[in-house]
Amino acid sequence: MKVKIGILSFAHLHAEAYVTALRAIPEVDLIGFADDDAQRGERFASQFELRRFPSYEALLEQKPHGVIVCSENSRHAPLVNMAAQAGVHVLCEKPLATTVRDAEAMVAQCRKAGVHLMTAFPMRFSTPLEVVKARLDSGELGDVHCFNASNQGELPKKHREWFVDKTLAGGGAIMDHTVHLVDVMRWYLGCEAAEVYAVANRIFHADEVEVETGGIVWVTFENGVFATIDCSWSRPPYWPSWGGLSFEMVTSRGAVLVDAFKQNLTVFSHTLQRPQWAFWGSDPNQAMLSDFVRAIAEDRPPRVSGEDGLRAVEVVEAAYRALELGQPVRLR
Amino acid sequence: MKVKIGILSFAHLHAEAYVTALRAIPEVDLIGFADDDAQRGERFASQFELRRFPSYEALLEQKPHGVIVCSENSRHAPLVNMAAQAGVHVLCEKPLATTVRDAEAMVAQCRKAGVHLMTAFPMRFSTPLEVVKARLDSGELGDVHCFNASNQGELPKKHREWFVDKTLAGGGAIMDHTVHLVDVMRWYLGCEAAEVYAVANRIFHADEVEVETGGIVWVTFENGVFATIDCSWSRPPYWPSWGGLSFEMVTSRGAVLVDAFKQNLTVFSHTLQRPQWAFWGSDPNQAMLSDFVRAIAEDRPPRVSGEDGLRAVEVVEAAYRALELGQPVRLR
Amino acid sequence: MLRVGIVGAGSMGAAHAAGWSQTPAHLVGFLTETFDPNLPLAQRHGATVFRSFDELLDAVDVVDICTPTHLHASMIVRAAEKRKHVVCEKPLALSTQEALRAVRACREAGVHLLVAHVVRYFPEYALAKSLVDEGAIGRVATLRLLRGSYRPRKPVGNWFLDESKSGGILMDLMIHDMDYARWIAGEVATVFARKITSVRPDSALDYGLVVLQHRSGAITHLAGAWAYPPPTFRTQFEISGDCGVIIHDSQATAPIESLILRPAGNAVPEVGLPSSPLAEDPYTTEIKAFYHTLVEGAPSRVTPEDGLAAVQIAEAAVRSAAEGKAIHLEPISV
Amino acid sequence: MLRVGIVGAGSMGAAHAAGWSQTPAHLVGFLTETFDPNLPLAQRHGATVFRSFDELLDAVDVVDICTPTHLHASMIVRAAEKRKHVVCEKPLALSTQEALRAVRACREAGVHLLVAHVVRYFPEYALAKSLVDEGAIGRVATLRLLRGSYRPRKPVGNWFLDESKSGGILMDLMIHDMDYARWIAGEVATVFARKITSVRPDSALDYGLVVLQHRSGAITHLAGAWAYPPPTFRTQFEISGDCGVIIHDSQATAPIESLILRPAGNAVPEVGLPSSPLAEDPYTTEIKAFYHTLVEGAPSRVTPEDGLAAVQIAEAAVRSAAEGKAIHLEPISV
Repeated sequence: MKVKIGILSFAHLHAEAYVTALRAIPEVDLIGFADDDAQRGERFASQFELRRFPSYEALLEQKPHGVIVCSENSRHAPLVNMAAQAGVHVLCEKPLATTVRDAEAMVAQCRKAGVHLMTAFPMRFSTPLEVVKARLDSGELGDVHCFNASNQGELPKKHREWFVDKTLAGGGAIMDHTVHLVDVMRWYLGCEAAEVYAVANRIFHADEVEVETGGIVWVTFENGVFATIDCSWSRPPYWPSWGGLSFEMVTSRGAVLVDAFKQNLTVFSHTLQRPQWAFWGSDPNQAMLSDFVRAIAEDRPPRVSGEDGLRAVEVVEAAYRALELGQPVRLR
Repeated sequence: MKVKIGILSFAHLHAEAYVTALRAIPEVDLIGFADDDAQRGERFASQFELRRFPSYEALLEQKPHGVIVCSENSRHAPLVNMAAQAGVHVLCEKPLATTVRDAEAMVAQCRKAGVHLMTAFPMRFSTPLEVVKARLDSGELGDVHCFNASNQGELPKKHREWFVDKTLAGGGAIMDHTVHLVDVMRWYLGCEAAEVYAVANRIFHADEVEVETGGIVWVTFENGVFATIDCSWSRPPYWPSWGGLSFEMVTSRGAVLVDAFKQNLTVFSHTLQRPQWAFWGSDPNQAMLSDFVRAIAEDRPPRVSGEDGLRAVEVVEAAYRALELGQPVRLR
Repeated sequence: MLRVGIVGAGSMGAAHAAGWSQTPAHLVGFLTETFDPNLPLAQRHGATVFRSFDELLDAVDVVDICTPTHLHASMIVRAAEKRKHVVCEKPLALSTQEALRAVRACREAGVHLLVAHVVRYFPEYALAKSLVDEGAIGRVATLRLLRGSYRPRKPVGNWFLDESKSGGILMDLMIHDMDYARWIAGEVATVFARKITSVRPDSALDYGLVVLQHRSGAITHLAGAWAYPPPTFRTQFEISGDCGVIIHDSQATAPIESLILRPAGNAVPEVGLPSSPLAEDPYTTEIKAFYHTLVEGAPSRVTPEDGLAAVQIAEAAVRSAAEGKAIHLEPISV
Repeated sequence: MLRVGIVGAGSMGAAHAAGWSQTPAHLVGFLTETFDPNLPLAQRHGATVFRSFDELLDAVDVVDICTPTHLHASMIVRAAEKRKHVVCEKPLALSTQEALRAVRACREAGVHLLVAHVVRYFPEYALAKSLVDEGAIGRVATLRLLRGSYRPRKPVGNWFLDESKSGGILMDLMIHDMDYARWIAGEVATVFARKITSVRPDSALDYGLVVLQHRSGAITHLAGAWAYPPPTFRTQFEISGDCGVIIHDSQATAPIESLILRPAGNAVPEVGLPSSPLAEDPYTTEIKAFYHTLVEGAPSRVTPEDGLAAVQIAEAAVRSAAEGKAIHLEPISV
């Protein structure tokens, strides 16, 4: 059986990588995409030689098995709900939503409609992170005590202007770079966040954007494990890559340092006149999309749920509340 | 007692670093310099606010205790001999000479005149290299079996045009980047080179220079220890530093990896738009100059001799002969 | 369905078996030096254990040879006689002459000969190759490659240390990078080599240095170590062209670093193997590619001539280290 | 000639003694908790061993206090009473109040109080500070600092593990980087901290995380580990400004890497110490600088107020970790 997949919106740059990744999966029939931005739609239709439907509704009328929602963060909710009503499984770009209320509604709608809602957390499919998770589960590493984590990056504005628009993105660096690591920690610990604290500033790119560009989010889990997440857009535009995701996990037996994007060649070229990192590790996006497609084909839930996305949004919302209060906020 | 020091020629860029280093030594009286290139002389006289003598002879008439010869490689010999005849101790930039004949004459002249001839091999004063030498001498590392060594760098032309002029420099990458490591190995082993082989090419900067720009020099020592030295000018102009010097030393008990210039901060700045290494390790040039000055003050030989310089030149000359023959050349 | 038999059940036999299990091929069985009807590897793969090479050949379409190197050539020739396709661990043979015999036998029999130069299937090496081919660094001038580990161990009869069986460090370990260097910078004209055990035959560790001059003018510097404390395994390369440089260092790019106190007493593997976490083991990537060549005739990344040329370079290195001379290579006509 | 006496003969006493021996000062003698007339450190320096603090004070111009932290403040006050200059190991005291008492006593007595925040004298840290001051990376936005080692050991009475004596990991280890962060990014407004032993008092290892908000708007993230296998000691920092980034990693920039088999059984030092090879030990650089301040009145890189402010930050971190709240700092008027 071919699994029919469509893409709703190319607002998020990941849509581009997803097209390539989907085309590498033999069982996928990529039926096309729709985008409410006509200019953007035309550009990608021609760049990828991909069928463009005149509207999201028109795409959904084709009865795809699944869709991937790549709209702006605050526009995930209507598209996910539309897909759910059409009885179509959904993989939704992270963060699942910009508010807990939206995220809860999306989870509820999909449950009611009986469709899978998967949150795009590719780090669950990062081979190094999977290896460490297996070692942790085997008991080899002892019990986790804390995380010192970092998901720094460049200013995403250079890819898409809306990433730094508070209304469309839902916030700045905290909204952009907190959820991946929160999800990794929940996955590793099998435990929920209990308390959140955060600090932020706007010194990087202060003249270009109005959202926070630097920040640290603290998370304490129900089992007492505590963590910091550096979510700053602190990498300059001439950094050798877009940024990275790494953490030190301290356990009862020592520490493990994990870097999801360290498998790189360093390439110096006359063209660029500076070093660049060329990643040769296994592509987590590819594995994530395969899981979404196989989950549909095998009629089983994907390895990441909508609830996983919701839990991460809860932490982000609490982080913004903590910023206002200047003190930790309890979640549960 | 103040030790009076003069500099003969600013042809070699190291002269600039030496001025700063000499001024940091309290017992030094830096009397000035002479240079046969009037334009260059004027520039550095004003840049360093340093007295410029109208001729080498005029400087030597001031009876300095020591001089530092920083002329072009092929012009070391006449200046060293002039200083020796004036009864002045000499620190001579490396390579000591471009031919074994010149180097032998320089060593003989200085011996006859009763003045010290020190070759500028700062790696003998590199703290990491000294630490490894001490561990080796303690027996902790076992017996040395071989070296895999590298002294790669950028094209030196950007500093001084003569570095790539066969007549003035005496050759290309092999002449420039072989002697430091040959000297380090002789120092570590207490043993002389017995056989030399070399390969070279001219692919880097092929359109800019006529000397070899890439090469590997093989050295086998009398005790059977063998070594390769990568002397290539292979670092592009946007490399984070000028180049480096490093080696793997394999012994009867394993291996030690040594990098003389690894103690760096990595600095990314908007100004340069690429990373640069800022060295914070101890300055070997400073320690080398201190030894030269103290050797004069204490009336003892410096820690590196003219003969050390000569032995390294022998290897370089043999390397060029091996290039012609396509087979190893025996030295002794 | 393609039927495969594996000869040899050491670390390579096991790695290839894992690869075949990811293809539609049927892994029929194994042959080992001493017959063991309960061979664990065979049981793991639900495969049979053969009593003789001919018995295995009769039951398969493809034989995958993972035996000590000195046995490769005659097994390949025998397989070709029986019109069976061959996958063979590197080195193809211990000498150019033997390798040539194997290549010719397969060509005459019209069977595939796929030499397992697995480095070409490691993603870091494959990526660098495509960058070079795209012109990212211009014309290659110097190439530095390092592959370092500890001396291979075997519970019994450590054939790696018997140079008449393995060819020693230059032939067994460093042939990986000789093949890669030739893939990157083209045919080799001259070889110069030294290794510790040529100077000190009783040394408990070994380290080889080899320099190749390519016909293109490029120079390759190769270092190979059986000298590091177990379980160290590291690889490095630096490809410098007239328009840029590509750098790899397995240690600097390891995505997991353990600072765990008193780690559980992990057994050290017999042979040091690369281990950067990947979704697909490069041995599996290689065997999958070989499978496609076998069933669809897709061109292989490694040709029989590549396997032969690598042996020629390694053999010259062995001779250079023994005789102390530079060895000039002549083109071989297959 | 300046006469110096050292109180305490642990690793810091020894490091300071080595520093004083590189200055023209006369190292008169030592005082230790238990009187030992044959104290090896004293013998090595040809120095005497005193029986009481007052006896030492009467014989010197400068007292160098290298005792456990809880003893610092009262010793400083006593030294000031006797009009003796003071060099004191970090932390200046266990509490802001005690530190303030020490600072005021020295000011009133007109004696120098030199707090040994040695990190300011490590060349990598000092270079980064000058680069920031030169504007190389613009305005500092985020600062990440890590200092990690194993739990300090002591043959007897391990005062490091007694938080009433050392202040624990936040006060003893992490104060180094708190001082450095303040040097780089200015006064601190808010402190938030967590550490393992606050959550799990019985833990055999510890790790602290601290975040500072500076009045400038900059954010500092500090990590401190007493959690790694001995003899690990590593430091890292990353200073990001709106016009660039400065990065340091002690491990990635170690100029010597040993792959020696079965290294000779080196004893693990009691306290993990940085060890990148340098011509001059940073403790010596520090003591030489203090010497110049003492004899020539040259301004010191570390003022008494710096020592005090570091204690205030560390004390707030201890409180934050205990109470689970962000702590806001008030400017102290000395």
